[in-house]
Amino acid sequence: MSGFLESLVGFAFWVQVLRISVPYVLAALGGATSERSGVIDLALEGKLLVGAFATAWVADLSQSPWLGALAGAAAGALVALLYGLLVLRWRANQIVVGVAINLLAFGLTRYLLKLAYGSTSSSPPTPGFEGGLAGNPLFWACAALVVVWQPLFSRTRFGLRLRAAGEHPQAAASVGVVVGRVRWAAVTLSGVLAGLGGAWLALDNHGFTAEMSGGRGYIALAAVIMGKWRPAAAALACLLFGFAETCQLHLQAADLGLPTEVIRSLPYLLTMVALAGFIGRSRAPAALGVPEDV
Amino acid sequence: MSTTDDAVLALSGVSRAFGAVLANDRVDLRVTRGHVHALVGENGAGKSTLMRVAYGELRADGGEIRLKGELIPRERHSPREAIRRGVGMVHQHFMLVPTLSVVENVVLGREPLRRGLLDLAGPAGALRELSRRFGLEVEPRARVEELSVGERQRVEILRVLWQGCDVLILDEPTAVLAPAEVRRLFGVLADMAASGLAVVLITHKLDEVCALAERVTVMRQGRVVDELDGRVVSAATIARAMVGREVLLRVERGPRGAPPGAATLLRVDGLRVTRGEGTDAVSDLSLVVKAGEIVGLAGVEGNGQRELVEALVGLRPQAAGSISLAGRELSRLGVGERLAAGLGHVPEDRLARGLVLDFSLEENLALGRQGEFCGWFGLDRRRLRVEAIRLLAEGDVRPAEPLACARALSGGNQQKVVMARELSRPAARVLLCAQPTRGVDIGAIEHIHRGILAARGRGVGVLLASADLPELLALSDRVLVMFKGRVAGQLAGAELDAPGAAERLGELMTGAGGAT
Amino acid sequence: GVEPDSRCLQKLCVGLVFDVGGLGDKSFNDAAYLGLMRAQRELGAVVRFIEPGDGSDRESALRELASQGYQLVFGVGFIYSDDLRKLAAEFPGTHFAGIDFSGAPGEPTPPNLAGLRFREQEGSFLVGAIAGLVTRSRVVGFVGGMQIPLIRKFEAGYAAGVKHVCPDCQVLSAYAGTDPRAFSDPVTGKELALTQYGRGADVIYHAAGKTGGGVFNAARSVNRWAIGVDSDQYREAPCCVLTSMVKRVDLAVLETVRAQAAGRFQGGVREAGLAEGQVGFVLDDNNRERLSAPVLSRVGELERQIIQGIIRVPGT
Amino acid sequence: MTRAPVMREALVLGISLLSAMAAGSLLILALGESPAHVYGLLLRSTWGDSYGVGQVLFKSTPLIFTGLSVALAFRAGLFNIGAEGQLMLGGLAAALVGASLPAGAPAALALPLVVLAAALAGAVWGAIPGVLRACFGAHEVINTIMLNFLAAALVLGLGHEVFLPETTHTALVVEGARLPALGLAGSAANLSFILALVAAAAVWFYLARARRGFELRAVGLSPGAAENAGVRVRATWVAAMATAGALAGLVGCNFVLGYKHYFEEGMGRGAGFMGIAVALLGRGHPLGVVLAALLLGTLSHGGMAVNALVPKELVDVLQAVIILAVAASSAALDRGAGRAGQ
Ligand SMILES: Nc1ncnc2c1ncn2[C@@H]1O[C@H](COP(=O)(O)OP(=O)(O)OP(=O)(O)O)[C@@H](O)[C@H]1O
Ligand SMILES: Nc1ncnc2c1ncn2[C@@H]1O[C@H](COP(=O)(O)OP(=O)(O)OP(=O)(O)O)[C@@H](O)[C@H]1O
Ligand SMILES: [Mg+2]
Ligand SMILES: [Mg+2]
Repeated sequence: MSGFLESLVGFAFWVQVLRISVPYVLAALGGATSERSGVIDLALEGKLLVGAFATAWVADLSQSPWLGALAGAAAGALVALLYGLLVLRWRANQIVVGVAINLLAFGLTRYLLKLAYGSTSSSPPTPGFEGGLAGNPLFWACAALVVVWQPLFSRTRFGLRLRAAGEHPQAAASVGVVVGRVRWAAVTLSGVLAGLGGAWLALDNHGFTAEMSGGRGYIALAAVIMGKWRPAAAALACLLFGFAETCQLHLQAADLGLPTEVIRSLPYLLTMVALAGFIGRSRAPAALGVPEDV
Repeated sequence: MSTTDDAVLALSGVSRAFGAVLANDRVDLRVTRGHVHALVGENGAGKSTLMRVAYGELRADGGEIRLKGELIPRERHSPREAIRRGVGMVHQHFMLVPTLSVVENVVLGREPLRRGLLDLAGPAGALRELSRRFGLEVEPRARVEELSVGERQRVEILRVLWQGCDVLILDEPTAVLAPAEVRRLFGVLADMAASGLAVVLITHKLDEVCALAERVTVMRQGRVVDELDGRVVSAATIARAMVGREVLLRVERGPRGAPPGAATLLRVDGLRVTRGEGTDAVSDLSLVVKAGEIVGLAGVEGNGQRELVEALVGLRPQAAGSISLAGRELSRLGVGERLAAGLGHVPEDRLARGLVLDFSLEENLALGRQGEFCGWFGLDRRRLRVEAIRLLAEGDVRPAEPLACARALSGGNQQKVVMARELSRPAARVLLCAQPTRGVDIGAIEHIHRGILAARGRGVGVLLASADLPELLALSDRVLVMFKGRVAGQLAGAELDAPGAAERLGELMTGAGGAT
Repeated sequence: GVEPDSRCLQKLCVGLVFDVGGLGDKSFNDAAYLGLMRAQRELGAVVRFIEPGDGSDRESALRELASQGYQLVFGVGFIYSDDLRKLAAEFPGTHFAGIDFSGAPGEPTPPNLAGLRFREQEGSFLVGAIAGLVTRSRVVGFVGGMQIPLIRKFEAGYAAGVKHVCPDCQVLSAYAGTDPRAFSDPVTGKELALTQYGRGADVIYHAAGKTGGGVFNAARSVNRWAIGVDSDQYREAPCCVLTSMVKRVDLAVLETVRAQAAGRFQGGVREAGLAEGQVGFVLDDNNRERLSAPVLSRVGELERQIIQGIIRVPGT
Repeated sequence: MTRAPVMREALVLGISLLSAMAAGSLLILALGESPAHVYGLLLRSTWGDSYGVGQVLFKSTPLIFTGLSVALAFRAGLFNIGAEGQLMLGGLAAALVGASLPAGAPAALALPLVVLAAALAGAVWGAIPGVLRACFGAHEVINTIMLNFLAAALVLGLGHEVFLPETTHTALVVEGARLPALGLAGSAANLSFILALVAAAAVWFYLARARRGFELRAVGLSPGAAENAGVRVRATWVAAMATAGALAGLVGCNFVLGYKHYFEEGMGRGAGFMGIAVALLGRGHPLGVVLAALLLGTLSHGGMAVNALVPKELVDVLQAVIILAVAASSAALDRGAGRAGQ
């Protein structure tokens, strides 16, 4: 236990919290954007996974982490495109499509892995950014995004229309806002951000591993809800998850005699407790999940 | 430019169908500057559809739309286009985003920018200026969800003014306003028309039409059936044109006052109901309703009428006081038990509370009575069907089709379904009726009023909350006026027939009555 | 329906059903695959592989192969034990073999079922001893995947090895999770390893499947030692892999096919360990200079003692 | 949902199957195999003989239960993404109770007990998000997902205590607590399939005929109107989630009581998520759920049979494509019908 407390005051501990939080934060910013426009974003998990695969693949081909990250963002956008086509264009149920896209990403990345590398488990080692957290451009990009995302919502034309589209699409439409276009933009942005989150996973890990998203998309979505759909607060919730996870890692090492299952479950319990009330009742965008009506 | 046409908005041969329903059938309409032009018709006649087509919100299936003489291609028309060409619309259901501020709502869609960011300060100033000029007080920075209905109405109009428009379309703007607010709104509209705007006004209140409009277009079943001169025509004439038959604008009723020796059915003592934030919506309120008595409840929206009715039904918790029905204490009971004990409720919000829109009519008619139709083998569909057919016929619901989806009905007919159900409860002894005719056409109003009076005749006690003063005056045996959660005064018996009764009520409603 | 495969009338047909990880896992399943492919090359056997979709596919995959007339059918993974028992009884004319078969050695099984077990704890003990001898900080680590009995076996052997040569060394151990995802989460693997390195560990042994990739990444970024598992994992991080604990599933498979081809297939549960040369650690040109002579001699002695039964390595 | 004409449903199914087959064909061609051959083999190995049929029924059974679970919750306006966790705990409970009974316990006593245990454990796990929703307004989608993670941890944590040494499964349940096989050529199909059909019939009756079912549907479509009609909305949410959980918990019957006779870590994994697909494919109607489960069960067993030709990932992809296609085409057709049918 004392060992645990020691590590808590260490610099390395907090660096680890940040590093663990990055993919959560990127995905959560995307999730907040999509959900504020009225589109449920359960597909975050799939976007992370596909983004990670594309990143590893392109980074491997080009031997450039930059191109890899770009490919990750593009792949995330591509998944978002499919998602948009299904739920915006064809108005399919957003929760069902979200779950199915995650299944699809799961199967497809393994399938492509097999085609590209003859393995269902992992890609060969690929280049990543070097020089630790401080030298990682994706980390700084993530930090910058956290700073600008809140004002993007509150101070820009796009943000105003985004909020209107998620709260009362008919009202937005009646003053000439093309709700479909706003939602397409939001969904695509979410794809790009979650794709970048996937890029982080692949680059930080120097390669793709099947199912490497490991439920992070769902946690990111929980963070969005905990943050009451506000980007800065959602990012904060992600840091909280990162903190809980880091604690969990260190508690295991500290060997408290607690069953690991209990320690492992901390973030999930935390989510449920948070949702149940200590953050106060959070109100979803009123038109969340409601397809736009003509 | 061959036309000598002075119409700013001209529709010719406009058609629009929803599936099999032809909502607009080759409609012609010309709106000219400097006039208030009324558009009337029964529920579902196609008024809103026509105006939404003109505004570009719905695409016409056929016909031509001209704005200021210029033909707008059907497929290019959109709200954005309409706004750009000076058409503004205030919708039947408010088109405001509740979580945004007033100014954000106003600029939405045409946001001015400064250095790439939203500029809200400029428009806020402009709004204050407009508020002052037209007497439409509202704080630009307030969030819309915190505003009263009247204030929201003002926001809608301010938005149109801020955008600047030549044609102003208002779809039932007065349905939720108090008389004083209506008067002020009409003043503004008259000013605007005088200054050269064209105003299109959709309403069900025919006396308003007569007071304000110079031209009246009457629609029935998707077509224009008559064009009248509003300055000379009477309400009865308009009503006849709308419905296609004589309509009794005033129902027959017996003498006022509860029957002698009538038992007290509903007794409320010291009732207190709080709003979410802890302020009192209803404080220390007491009232009684006797058998065979209609007690009217007047008040400006937001003075606790809604909360009172909801607390009586059990939809809202009460903080203090007692409610009893024929001597039985209801305070501790749930909604279901109160219904079983003999309450009936016609909710103010029929779409959210009164009906399950995706249920069939027969299922809707069983709502709240589901226990009665359940036997050993579950729901007795056959008995339910028989009952539904009877109720639909009695309630004059059209279509009287038990398997029709409630969503497919017009507003008036939806309300008739709710009425039919609540009046049909075998055990009902007190009927709580909130805004039973809001947004409902005169044909349906006539039927609903008859239903309420018939219930009174059977010895049912009725508590009737309505924003429509003529309705209260016509039906009630007694009218209580609520102000700030309390009963501010009451008019009974002959007082209600006295000339100026409406004015007296209006005074009480604004707290100027010197409550005792 | 399932028709018998006509080739199996003349030739030796061998079928193999993978563990859930499936083909391409770079570990256990791939080793079995390599063994059987070698059998195909060297013995001319007809081979067929099936990857089951979920747990309830296992039995029907085995059954499919058996009813197609395959003479020898492998199930890879302890999880096949019960299915193999059931099918061996149902198809007495077919030979079955289970890798990591669960059941004690000598436990009665049908004569047409061979249970092939490995004493991973012995190999783990040796790499534990290496870790205990190499460590300067006297802190070493273990990263497991999902917390199940099989993985505990690795942990127990490793810890015993460390303690045997360095009684006051500290063994940090951690698991990546509680569901099968824990075997495919390199991100968590990396963080776990970094945490242990951060607490002073300078050698980490993993038994975590794909999650181990993260351990190697961590080793690379702090430039400390890691120990691979199942097969030679040198190439995962050439800078930092001290050695790997290997488990020769390929050999076990190949030898069983050889026996079948020679008509001397034998049923019963067998355990192979150091003595049989089916577990051990990697020592080759890549890592020879990383292991000093005293270390190697000490470990060689331990190996002898284990083979002679002087040291009994705990499995739990 | 229920009254939609049969033709439209057939159309949805046709479109979805065709698009899934088209997508599948592309992937198969990418591997250099012949789609016709693969699909043919898939059909022959499933509906071609009684063993194949039995395996399809066996694979469909969990999907019927989870499909019903998701469909029922959906009718109450709730999304049950948690069938995955509920079925795990249901299976574990059935196994533990079944194993702790005295060896000679008569089936008449033991069977109802273990089936009840499965349902009860699922119900408890399902009720949690229901209660959180009712009392705190916490959204059930996130909570059920979190509870899936927690169920996995719980199963493993308990597993350390109750799994047999060196295995990830529990002890065998006693003879009396076992469900007999259907006797389809040694396939794993067992009486649970019949139990699933009974459950489907019960859910149908509940939704279409029972008073509580009527109230549940009202709550799902309009909580406000239901409340106004005297329905206790929150209680209905909790009850719906508990019932959904119980249905998912019954999945344990198939594997634990009817097949292996023990609970094994990983039992039924994936059936919960597929349940969402089944409910959607079956359009929320119990009969539709059964048919959809049979379809996906066919794919699931057939996928293994064609595994020599195509990797198993292909089946995952095909399943996802089917769900997407059904979701899209049913929404499009509903919209078309909504316009035409008023
Ligand atoms: N797959 C790989 N193949 C070859 N070299 C690699 C690979 N991965 C990392 N390296 C090299 O290893 C060194 C450290 O790797 P890494 O990028 O993980 O360090 P880091 O960024 O400092 O660590 P971290 O991001 O985990 O804090 C770098 O010099 C890098 O070039
Ligand atoms: N979005 C829609 N989908 C289907 N049918 C519609 C839609 N909007 C209107 N209708 C139908 O078109 C007809 C005309 O409706 P509309 O709203 O124009 O009537 P209205 O005259 O404005 O009635 P009210 O006085 O009740 O507002 C009605 O039968 C209505 O049910
Ligand atoms: Mg790095
Ligand atoms: Mg209208």
